Amino acid sequence: MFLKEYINDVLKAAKSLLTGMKVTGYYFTHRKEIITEQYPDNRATLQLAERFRGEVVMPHDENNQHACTGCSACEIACPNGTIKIINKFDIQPDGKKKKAIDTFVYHLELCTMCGLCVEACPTSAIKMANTFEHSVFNRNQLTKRLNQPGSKIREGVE
Amino acid sequence: MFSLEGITKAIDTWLNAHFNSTVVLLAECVLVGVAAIALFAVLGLGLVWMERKVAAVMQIRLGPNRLGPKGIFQTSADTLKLIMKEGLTPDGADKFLFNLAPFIVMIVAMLVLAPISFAKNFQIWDINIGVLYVSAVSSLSVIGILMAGWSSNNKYSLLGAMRSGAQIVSYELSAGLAIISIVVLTGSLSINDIIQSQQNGWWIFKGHIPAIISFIIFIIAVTAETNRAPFDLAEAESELTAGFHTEYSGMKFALFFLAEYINIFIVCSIGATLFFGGWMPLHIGNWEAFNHIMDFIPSSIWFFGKTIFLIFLIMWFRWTFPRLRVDQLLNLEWKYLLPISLFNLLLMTVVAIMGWHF
Amino acid sequence: MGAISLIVLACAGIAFSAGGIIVAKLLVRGSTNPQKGQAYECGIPSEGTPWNQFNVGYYLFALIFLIFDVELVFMYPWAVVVKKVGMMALVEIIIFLFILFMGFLYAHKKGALKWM
Amino acid sequence: MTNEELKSTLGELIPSATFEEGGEWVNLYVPLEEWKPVALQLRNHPSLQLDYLFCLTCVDWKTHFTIVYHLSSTAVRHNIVVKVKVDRNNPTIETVSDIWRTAEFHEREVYDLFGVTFLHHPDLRRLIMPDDWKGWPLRKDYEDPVNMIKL
Amino acid sequence: MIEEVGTTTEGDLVINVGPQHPATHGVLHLVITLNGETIKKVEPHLGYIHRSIEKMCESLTYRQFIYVTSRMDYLSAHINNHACALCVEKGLQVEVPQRAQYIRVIMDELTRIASHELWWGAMAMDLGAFTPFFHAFRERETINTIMEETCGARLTMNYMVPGGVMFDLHPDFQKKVKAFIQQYTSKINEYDELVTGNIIFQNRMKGIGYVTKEDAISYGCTGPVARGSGVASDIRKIAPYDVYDKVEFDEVLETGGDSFARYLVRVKEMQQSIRIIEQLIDNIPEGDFQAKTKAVLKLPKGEFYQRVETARGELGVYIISEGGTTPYRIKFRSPGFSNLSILDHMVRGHKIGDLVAAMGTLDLVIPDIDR
Repeated sequence: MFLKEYINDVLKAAKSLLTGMKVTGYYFTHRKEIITEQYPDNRATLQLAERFRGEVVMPHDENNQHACTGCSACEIACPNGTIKIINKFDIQPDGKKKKAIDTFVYHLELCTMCGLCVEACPTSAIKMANTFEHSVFNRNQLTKRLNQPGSKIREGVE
Repeated sequence: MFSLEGITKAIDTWLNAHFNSTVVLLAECVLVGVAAIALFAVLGLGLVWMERKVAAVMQIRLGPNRLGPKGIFQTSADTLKLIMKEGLTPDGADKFLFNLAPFIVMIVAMLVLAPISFAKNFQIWDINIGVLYVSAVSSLSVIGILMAGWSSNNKYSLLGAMRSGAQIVSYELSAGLAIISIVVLTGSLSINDIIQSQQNGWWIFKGHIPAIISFIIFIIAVTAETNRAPFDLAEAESELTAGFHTEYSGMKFALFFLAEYINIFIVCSIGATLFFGGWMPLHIGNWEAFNHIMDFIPSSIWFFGKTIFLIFLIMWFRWTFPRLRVDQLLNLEWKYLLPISLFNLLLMTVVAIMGWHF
Repeated sequence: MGAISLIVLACAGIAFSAGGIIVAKLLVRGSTNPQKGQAYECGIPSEGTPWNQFNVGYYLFALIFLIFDVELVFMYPWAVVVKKVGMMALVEIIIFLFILFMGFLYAHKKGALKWM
Repeated sequence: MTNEELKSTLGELIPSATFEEGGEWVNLYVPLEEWKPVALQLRNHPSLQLDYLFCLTCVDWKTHFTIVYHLSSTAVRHNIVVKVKVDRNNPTIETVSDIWRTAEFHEREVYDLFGVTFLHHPDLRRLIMPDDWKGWPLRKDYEDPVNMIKL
Repeated sequence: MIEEVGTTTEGDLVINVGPQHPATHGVLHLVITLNGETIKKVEPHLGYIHRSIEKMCESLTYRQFIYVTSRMDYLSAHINNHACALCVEKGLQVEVPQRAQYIRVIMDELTRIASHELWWGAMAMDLGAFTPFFHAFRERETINTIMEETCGARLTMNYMVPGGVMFDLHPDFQKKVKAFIQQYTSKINEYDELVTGNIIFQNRMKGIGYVTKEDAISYGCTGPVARGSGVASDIRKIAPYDVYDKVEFDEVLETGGDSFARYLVRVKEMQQSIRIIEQLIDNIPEGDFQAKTKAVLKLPKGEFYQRVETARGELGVYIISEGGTTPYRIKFRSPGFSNLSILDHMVRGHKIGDLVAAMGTLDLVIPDIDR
């Protein structure tokens, strides 16, 4: 019957709308469900994933030594030309010349954080750090020198 | 007792004691105007903040929380931003109508305030055809919207304005019928009389099922009339970017935005007046003690509390439901709401004549 | 306050809107740029004018609304006196609504309420 | 059908086709002038039913282009690859957009990026590049000094 | 009315939707011809985010080009990378260790859920309901956090390398995935209550954007769009890769052909993904996560085609190698591209609001179409 169907339609519609309102009503009355992160305020407690790829860094040990041999594997592996290695030749005590890095240039502004350079590095000299607040006012500041001034290659790394 | 009525009385006596009648009238006019503007500003800022908070919590977010306690000054900052924006007029627009439209919308919103009773004996003008006046004047705002949409020289605006034209006039009918069904019970069009008739209980409780159906129809219809989601087709942002106010910027946009919230307040206050007794405290039949306790709560709090509850209801709708399509919207009105409300009116008439209501 | 309140409220409305717009005008120094005046159409220059004839299905709804709204206005005075008149009012309104409803059904049958 | 069966069926159907070895699917070259009728047959042949064109592309071999059609059957689940050699200086080929509607967009893309003209295509315009773009970007000899960055 | 559809006459309204429009989720530009509010024609204009990835890949080595494909369909970046890695492995004929295969499949399915979650929220938002968007993001963020912990990034992971995966799983991975499954199953009812069962939503979706089975095949529709019309097109079933032939799951098929059918396919697909993950998560075998490959990869001369099922449908990677370290020509057959071509056919004669609803169910990702 037409009238019965009509009333049924109205009731069904009303029921479906009320179930929807029940869900939002539940969240309105349950504030503990809120999942907002108060980002700049919670810096102290912020848990960042250890593996998060934020930028390429070169770890130096306490003697200001790193493990980069200047083999340019990372430079070749990089799809964007982010890394530029400038080599120099150190005169060793025994008079032999040895290749070493002069400057490890890293263009953060070109980097897509793909991690291929870290994969390619044979001596694990570079790694991805989980820092992420990179914004600066001048773009030039994003071009970084990764090896610290006066740093040397660690003994025994070939 | 401290009440809005007392304050107005005091001001009136003080003015009459010190000045002659013309000056008193002028001064009172200025006072009323300033009070109305202040009410608008406070309502606009408060309701926008409320909307954002309600939306946020339903969406498991925090919402504005930076400026002031609980972000209460966020909307003031937003207004300041809008004032600092340049008000653009598109090249091809009909400049006169384009600039006139926000004024129309605003004036209409102002005019509807006149018969609303904010508290006991606190009313700008107790018109004896109060509810008729409200429904007549509030439907004028569609002219402002049509003007805005047509004069913008923008296709989205035009479509949005056309939609809202059809929508507002359609839902006007069921809103009117819902109002009439209460008028049948009270036998008066004056808002004051309607409130007085709810001395021993609100109509939503006294009027049996027909009153509840009326209320549901009323709340649906006014949601549609104020262009609120799920009936916000005039400004459906995923279809028409911003609908009729696409081309408006800066303060002119702010006026439309404000008018939307003022209109919500007005229709909700009408709803509160008709179905929940306006400023009338919650009275239950002959429970004298209970009624007496309820009387201690100031009438303005009753009024604003009920109105804000209804506003919350409308916000709840908005943050739950998807939007209707334009033909479904008109179907809902013409196939469902209108026949039901006509039938409901007859039912209500029977209830009123037989005296079945409490 | 009486009818003067309407004038006061209208003036308040004008003052409020004009005040906001004038303050904004005074504060803001706009820049000129020929592209600023273009109508917004998602970043693409608008093609043609919206002010030409196009098919609006809203027209019929406006007409039907007009009929219903006039009838609605007649019902206000009726509603006020229902309780006093009693049963007779019910009979009258049933006849009235019946005619109205027939018109509505006719429009519905003719497809006027179907969206084009 | 297995690849062997497909090969024999196709060999009977299109005598002028040459097969290419290797690859997981049957690869065949079809002469340019026969392509349109062959395409129709491929879709309509009762034991082939290749109704699903899942990839259409072009390869610039510097001497010529090959248009590559990857076809599949939604009913019997076998795939073949059809290649058509096109002249590089004046690349034209019949459209298949009336046989597989999806080709309409794919052909526009190939036209846009390689400059292959598809005859009788309903709406052959640039799809991705701006309408006033000069040159065909995916050709091997394409040079754009402004937008191409050499690292 | 219907006869007029498709022809442009005087007095029609031509409206641009996009490239800067809230409904197009990116920079898709549609030129719509309207009669009143009825759509006569929809014409997509592409290319606003065209980066010529195919040309770029011609100058990148086989290890390098994989990362670029994350930028195509960024919502199923993982599955794109998977396709490329599989295609390179096919050329190199490398056997991928079991552990890596399991990890890849679990990651794929997590990506699929995340992608569908985003679609679900965005779809509801297209129809004007904002709340589901945030609710969907709650689950999606959980997945992203799991991803971040293991892969090191939230969206463009570049976790796949030819021969396996880049690193081993994070120790907490299994525990967190199980917690996610629990969270997901406890919230799935709300999804239905909030959106699927809603009468307004159903009225907006049912009977809109109807696509017949024949049309779906002819227009080359893939993924949930094809399956909504009853075309079995799941590559995971047709040509299983990695461990998909070892897990039990159903290919979700709906025969409705309208927007609601496509909606249901995606919602049910999320549950199938959960089912796959549940089967694999406890059985990840021990062993290598990466096969030994040379530092510089060289594919033999030949052509390699690999199909995978991304969240949007069939992605084909077509590599033509001349024997060098870089591909001679590479073609990505993107699912969105074929799905977009049916849009015009789908929405003719509907309203503007239906365009938004129908477009939402296509689940378009614009960089995937433009490449």
